[in-house]
Amino acid sequence: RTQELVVGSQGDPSLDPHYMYIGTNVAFWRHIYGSLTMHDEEGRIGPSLAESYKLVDDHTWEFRLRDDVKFEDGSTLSAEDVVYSLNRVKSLPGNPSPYTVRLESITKFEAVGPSTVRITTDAPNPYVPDNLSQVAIVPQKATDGKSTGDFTSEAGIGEYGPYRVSSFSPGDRLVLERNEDYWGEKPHWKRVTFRIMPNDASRVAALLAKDVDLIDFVPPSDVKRLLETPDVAVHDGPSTRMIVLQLNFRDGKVGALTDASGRPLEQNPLKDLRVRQAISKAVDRKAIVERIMNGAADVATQVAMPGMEGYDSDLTMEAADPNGARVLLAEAGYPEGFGISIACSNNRYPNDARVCQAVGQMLARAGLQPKVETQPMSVLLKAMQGGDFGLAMLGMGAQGTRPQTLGHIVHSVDRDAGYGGYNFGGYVNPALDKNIADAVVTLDGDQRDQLMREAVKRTAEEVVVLPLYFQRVLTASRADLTYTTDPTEETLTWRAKPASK
Amino acid sequence: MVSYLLRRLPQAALTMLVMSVVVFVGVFAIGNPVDILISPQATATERDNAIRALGLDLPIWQQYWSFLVNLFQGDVGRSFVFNVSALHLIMERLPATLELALASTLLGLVIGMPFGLYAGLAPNSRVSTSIMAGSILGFSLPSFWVGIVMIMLFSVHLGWLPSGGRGDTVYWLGARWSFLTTDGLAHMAMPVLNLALFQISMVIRLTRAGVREVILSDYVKFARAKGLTETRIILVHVLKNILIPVITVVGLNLGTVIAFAVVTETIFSWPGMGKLIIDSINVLDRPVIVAYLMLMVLMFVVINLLVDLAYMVLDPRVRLESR
Amino acid sequence: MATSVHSPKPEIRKRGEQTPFRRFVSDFIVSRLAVLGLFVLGLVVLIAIFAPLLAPQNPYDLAQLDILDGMLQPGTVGGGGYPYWLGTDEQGRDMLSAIFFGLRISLFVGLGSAILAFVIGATLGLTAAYFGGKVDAAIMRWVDLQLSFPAILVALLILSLLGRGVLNVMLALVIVEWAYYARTARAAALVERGREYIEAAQCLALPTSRIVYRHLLPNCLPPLIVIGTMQVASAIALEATLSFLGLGVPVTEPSLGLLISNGYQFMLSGNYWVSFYPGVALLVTIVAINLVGDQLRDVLNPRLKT
Amino acid sequence: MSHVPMVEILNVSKRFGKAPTFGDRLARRFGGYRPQKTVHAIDGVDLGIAKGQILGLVGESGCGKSTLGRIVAGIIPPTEGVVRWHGDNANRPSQVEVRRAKPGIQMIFQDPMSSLNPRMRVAEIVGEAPLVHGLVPRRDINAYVDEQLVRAGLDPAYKKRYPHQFSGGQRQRISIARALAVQPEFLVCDESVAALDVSIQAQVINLFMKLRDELNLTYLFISHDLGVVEHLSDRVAIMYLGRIVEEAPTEEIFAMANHPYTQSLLAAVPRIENRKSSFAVVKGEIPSPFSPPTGCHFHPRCPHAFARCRSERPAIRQIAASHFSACHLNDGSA
Amino acid sequence: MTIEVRDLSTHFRLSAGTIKAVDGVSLSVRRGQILGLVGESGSGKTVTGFSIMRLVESPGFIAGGNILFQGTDLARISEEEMRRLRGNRIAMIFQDPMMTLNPVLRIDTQMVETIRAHEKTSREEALRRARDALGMVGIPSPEERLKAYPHQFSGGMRQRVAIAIAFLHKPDLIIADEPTTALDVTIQGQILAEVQKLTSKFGTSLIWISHDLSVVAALADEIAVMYAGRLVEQGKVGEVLDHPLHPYTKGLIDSVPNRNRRGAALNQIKGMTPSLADLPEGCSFRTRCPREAEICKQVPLTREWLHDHTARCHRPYHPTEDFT
Ligand SMILES: Nc1ncnc2c1ncn2[C@@H]1O[C@H](COP(=O)(O)OP(=O)(O)OP(=O)(O)O)[C@@H](O)[C@H]1O
Ligand SMILES: Nc1ncnc2c1ncn2[C@@H]1O[C@H](COP(=O)(O)OP(=O)(O)OP(=O)(O)O)[C@@H](O)[C@H]1O
Ligand SMILES: [Mg+2]
Ligand SMILES: [Mg+2]
Repeated sequence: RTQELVVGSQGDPSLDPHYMYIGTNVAFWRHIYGSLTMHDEEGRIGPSLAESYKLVDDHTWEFRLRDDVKFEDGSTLSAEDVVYSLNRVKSLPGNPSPYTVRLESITKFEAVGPSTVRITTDAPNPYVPDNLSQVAIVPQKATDGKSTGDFTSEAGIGEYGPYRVSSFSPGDRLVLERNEDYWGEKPHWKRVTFRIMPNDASRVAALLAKDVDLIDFVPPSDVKRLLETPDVAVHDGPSTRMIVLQLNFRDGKVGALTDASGRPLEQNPLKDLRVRQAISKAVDRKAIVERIMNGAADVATQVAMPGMEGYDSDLTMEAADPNGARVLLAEAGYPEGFGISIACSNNRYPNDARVCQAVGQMLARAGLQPKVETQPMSVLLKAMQGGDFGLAMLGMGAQGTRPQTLGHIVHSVDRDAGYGGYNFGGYVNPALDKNIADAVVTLDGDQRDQLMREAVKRTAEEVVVLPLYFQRVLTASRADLTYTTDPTEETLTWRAKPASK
Repeated sequence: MVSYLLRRLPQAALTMLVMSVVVFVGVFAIGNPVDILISPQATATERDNAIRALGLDLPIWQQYWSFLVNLFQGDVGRSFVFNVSALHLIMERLPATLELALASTLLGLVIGMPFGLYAGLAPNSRVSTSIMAGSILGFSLPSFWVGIVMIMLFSVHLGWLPSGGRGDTVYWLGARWSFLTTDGLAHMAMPVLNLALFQISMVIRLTRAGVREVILSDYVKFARAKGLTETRIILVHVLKNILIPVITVVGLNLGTVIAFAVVTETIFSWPGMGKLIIDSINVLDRPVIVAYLMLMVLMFVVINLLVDLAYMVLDPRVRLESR
Repeated sequence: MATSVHSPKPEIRKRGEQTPFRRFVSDFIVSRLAVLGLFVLGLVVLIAIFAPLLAPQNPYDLAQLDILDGMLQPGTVGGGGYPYWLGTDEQGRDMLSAIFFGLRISLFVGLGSAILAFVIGATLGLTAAYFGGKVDAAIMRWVDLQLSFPAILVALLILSLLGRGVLNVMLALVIVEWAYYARTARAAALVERGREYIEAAQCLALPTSRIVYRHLLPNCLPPLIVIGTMQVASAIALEATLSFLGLGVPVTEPSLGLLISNGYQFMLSGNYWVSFYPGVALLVTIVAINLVGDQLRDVLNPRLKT
Repeated sequence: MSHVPMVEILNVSKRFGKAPTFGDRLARRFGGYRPQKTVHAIDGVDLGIAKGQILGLVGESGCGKSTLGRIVAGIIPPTEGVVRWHGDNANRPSQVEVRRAKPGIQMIFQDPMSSLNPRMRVAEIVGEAPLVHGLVPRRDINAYVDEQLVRAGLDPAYKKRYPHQFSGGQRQRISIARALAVQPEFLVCDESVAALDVSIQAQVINLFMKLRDELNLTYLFISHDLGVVEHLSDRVAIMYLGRIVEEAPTEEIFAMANHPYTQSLLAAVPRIENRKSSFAVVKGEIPSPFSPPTGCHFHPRCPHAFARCRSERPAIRQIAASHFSACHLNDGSA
Repeated sequence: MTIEVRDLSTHFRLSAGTIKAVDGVSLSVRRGQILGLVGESGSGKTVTGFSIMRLVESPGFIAGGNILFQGTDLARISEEEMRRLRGNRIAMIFQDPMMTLNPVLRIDTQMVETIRAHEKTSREEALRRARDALGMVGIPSPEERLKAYPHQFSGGMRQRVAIAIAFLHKPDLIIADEPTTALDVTIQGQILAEVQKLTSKFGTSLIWISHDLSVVAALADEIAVMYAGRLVEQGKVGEVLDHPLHPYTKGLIDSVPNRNRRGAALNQIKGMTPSLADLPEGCSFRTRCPREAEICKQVPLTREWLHDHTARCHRPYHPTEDFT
């Protein structure tokens, strides 16, 4: 058992590394395949399968591959495999959530030598190495012609990463054996079993019952209990996922914004900056973090967190002030407040419904008449698309070091460029749009950070969204294990090690 | 029998068809699965590609039509989430659910019948009152709550039973089963009990009601007049008559147990159909939902049929008429 | 010779028949347990009705809640200056008040959906049995369809089409539950309709609706009452399960089930009271309903009367 | 009697058994079909009952008496044939309409327990229909019910009770009271006195006769008790396995029974005058109606059966003035 | 004397009060004799039968009296001893042949279990005896019929199975509770003939409960008449039927249809059967009796008015009194 690790895992893996881009899937394929680049424990991007990479010109990146990456059949990783893999990402059939979003602006990739790959983008793209850390490279020989289903039924194809699949029963468990031919540092665990346990309480119970050694996605409410349990250790670290409240900016009557008697207001009050400021003032983020999240979150002062592009340490979040909020509301012409619905998911983020209620409380105290509506994500999304909300909760991660809120919520909807995908409130600010669009094509780091900072600041001044808090990654294990969490929320078992005594 | 089958089949087929229409329209009304699954930074093209890849770009009636066409070629569609045949996906998890449902039904009978018999034979005794009051617990507490309490008690505090999952399985008849290994049985214990609680109370109540009716009948009195021992009267004359309604209800309930194993499977991380369907509903994985529901209808029809057969075996009066 | 039937002897009359209600009451109070159940149920109903007067806090008014008072142990005095006898949940909701109000919703949802489902299910079941043939086949296939349709999907559909709300949850429960009544009613009615009293009623040219409701229905009642009392309980429990799956009543107006499923997540963290007390309240209510229901069934069944 | 028949049954047949369903038809096409069992409960029966007359219908158990009674009472429709009512050529559907207004034909059922709704009190059982049909105003219903109960020989003090609290005889009287309460002109009495004790039976029979005299009621009196039928009826019809085998005025049947079945029936009737006698036994069980014997249904048990009886159904024919019989033996003399 | 019942009382305790369904009944049957027990519905015939079998169920109970069966008092022995007698030395045939056989058990099961409940025999032996018993009561091809279920039998055949079961152990006493009431005359004839044959063959005593005087007349040696829980008259069949002492008995006989002129109103007993809970004091027949007098307000005692002919009446018809 000393060489074996059993993980209680929230996610249910897809063994085809190019199918269904969700965070938990990335963690699984990282165990059995690899990517050109890889982030370290702090989230900094560095080489992985690519020994090195460089910018050839504004539009061209060149990746040099390692020569010691051995496949099952004895052959080694070649540029052809990389090209094949990236092509496979683009052409995989029937994929509702393709990894192509990570190939943004890439127009061409070619093998320019046996171990050199050249990648061309249509605009300067500083994020290419970052993006490619999320794309799996698979051996062409082994996987060519295999369908997604084959990966499951054959329990893994052509694995060459730190582990190989030993057995897989969907919905139940994934058993991995250490790959003794792995090119990189060999992980400690000979055998890793992922037990699939989507229910939070079940994972915690399994750890307490010593059925598993490590669990991911610990519910914040159980952290206190786990900390008090002697033979359990909790490992936490920052996450790039921020919980924000999106505001509805749509013109005219909005069903979710009503007067005292429930009739939609003629004018959308949220278009008034003072109203938005009032709402932001009303929300006591500290209380939410402490009370609802049990301290397992960090108050967000802006849409970026320290270490991210655009983070401005001068920006602070003022303390909650319900009376100040009332004053602002009165100034804006709503001394009696107004009815506002807060739409939240109840099955997506930890404590999402509870946070929503707490926000409701706070708005009520500031004189508004909030209506808290919590729904499963599937239903919520439809409501949001229909603009049927006053405030709506969303969780936004980062793409590497780039805060996603800017591109997805703050930027106006531009489907063709992949902007504003979650901008359901219909916020439009051409200046901000330009600010954001300029930033992402700036190759120079400092300059880009400067532009991003401007965007972040404007977003805060305009109160385009209400940043609430950054989640923390919570993992718990037997007390005799150490574990370093990953800001991307990936559960990487080699980060778990027996504690040295 | 043949004619009975032939009579039921078209009805079943029609029901399945209606079901598929309802699900198609229903899921369509709830939302678009791509919006739930796809990453927000997907461009419009990517989104459109995904939608087209899943065939969701067509008008609903066309989607339904192609579903029907495929259905007649034996293809119920591929899961949006897993990109494998929905039927395959379900079949893979069917045994887990089946073994849970059957075991809990069995447990319901094994525990429920003796208690019910006792409660029916001595309706006014203190023990019977306790049995009846206790049986109320079986369906009054939400099963997720009972489940977590059981886990806390038996796994966390006492450490007797594993907290979840299926444990070791054995390959048999083309599927993996837990009940053939001791480890598997240990894993089954709690989910089965959790699921059986409702059944136990139901069987207790049914049995008691049956006993109280049968015990007053002339043939029981006649059996007494023949000088039979009370044991034989109860075990043969009374029990056999009670078995008829009990088997009917329990059998019909089996379908419900299977259909509603969702919660138990979630709590105990049991990789059955219930967990699959709830996940599929959450992400609107329509092919899986449709296939699952059609399978459920089919299963209900089959169970009805089996119940009818059991009825015929148990009740000779029915046997004659249907021949 | 004319038949000489004597007029009734006055002494037979004067011994005094009990009124039906008195007889019902005297039959009912035979079981002390049932009387206790009735008492408790009465209490619960009173609490539910007068919850706004009894509860120290209005747990549905967000402005009265304060998360700074969240997760307080039972007995702690909070910001409002009054003690939280049963503690608070993470929103700072007084559990005692929440239980009082939750009882209201749960009883309303449970009883309401059970009654509605009863009316619909029994009517369809009796219709199927009484008319037989194609009507029967159509209704029963519909029942099959309904029974194989998971409650969760029904709830999800209604949630997405009609939005969230107590009435919509009730609607979902009715849609889920009517089939049980229909199946039971039909099975019972098939037996009963073969009896000659139905033919007698037809021969008396009584209207069909009267035959179905006054003759057939009462005789199919015992199994329906059994199902009914169980369904009230399981409706309340199912509502809790829907809440557990995030499909129940609105979070800001928790029912007992929602309170339990909310507290469920604190079970492991030691804050037992958030789930425990609502659980006890639910249990007591359902046990009381069933004790009363069981006795009611026995009293209403003249065949079991001695 | 030469009245216009009040009720006339013309060539009525009743078959039980399900009509083939779609599945059956499909199955038949694939050769998987079993022939559906049908019961010829009634097989080509003609009868007429004049106003004020009592027709006794006698036969063994399962021969179709109740079924015939139900057809006459309009509870079930005949498979073939017509039931004429007051000489109208009205068939059932419109008959139902007629009965809506006033349930003129009433039936008193064979099984006194099963024919009473176990969940209704006697007062309701008797009083319901008169109220529904508006025969009695609501305020008078109590007295009316009492009157009916007394007329049927029941103590009105019982009316708050449920049927199961009565003995068999009392239950039968409740159903008589129920039938009479809607003031019918025609009564189908299906073994109405079979379950009664002799003393009560006498009362009920007297009651029936009194009602005929007073209300000019007409009866189809179904019984297997020849003694009662002899006493009460004007005419007697003897039924065997769905067919009428003999029909004649009462005196004639008892004096000169023609059909061998009637003869053996008469021989089997126990009489109070015969003490410690041995019993005349008709051999054989009653054949199953699912597979009735060919030809004359009675031939397997008939002491006089000959070849023709096995193959040919004897037609019912007149053998004397208003005496009809269906037996091949009569052909020689005719 | 096979059975001698002395002063038997069986009461039902109901919420409305206690009902004396059987009130001081004394009767006796000699070996091989047939006693006809007649009386109207609800007079307590069945309860008397069940009391002898000790099968009265709650809320009923035997309130007093002795039931001497071959010298043993059945009212005093243990339940297990009683069980061993039931179906073995004392058998009973119930009224409704449709309800007495368990619908879900085959005939052979129901017969074999009766044999094996009282005797240690092999199954084969028991089956053989069951088959013989079926043959004895005139069921054709008993071998195959054994495998049938009750519903596959006609009523007459079912009643014959019940009779065969009763005779399986050649009991000393059979109580037959209106076993032919539900049957047709021709079948009734067959069954009566069968029973007559068997009782005389085995020397079985028989209590034949009926309300049909004609049947009892043809079958029984002695007759006992019950009214409202009490035995009102007892004697030889001929004696009682030709010279009834009790006005109730006479009323019964007179109301038999074929003793009356056809079409004329039948002689009938006036009034109606009183509820057992509301019996008149003294003689319970008093209010319906044509011979009622002041003395009838006292409870009459059973008295032997003629040789072997008793009646419970203050003012019986004297046998010399003429009546038509
Ligand atoms: N609803 C029915 N379905 C099928 N068969 C029926 C039905 N009703 C009657 N029969 C059959 O028709 C035949 C005649 O039945 P019916 O009840 O008329 O006989 P009966 O002469 O009244 O007998 P009994 O003297 O026992 O009352 C029987 O064989 C019976 O099984
Ligand atoms: N289980 C019971 N509960 C209450 N009273 C009963 C019960 N069984 C019998 N009785 C009463 O006992 C009395 C005698 O009933 P019993 O059945 O012996 O009459 P019977 O002479 O056999 O009548 P029948 O000819 O109708 O069968 C009846 O008045 C009846 O009301
Ligand atoms: Mg009949
Ligand atoms: Mg009796």
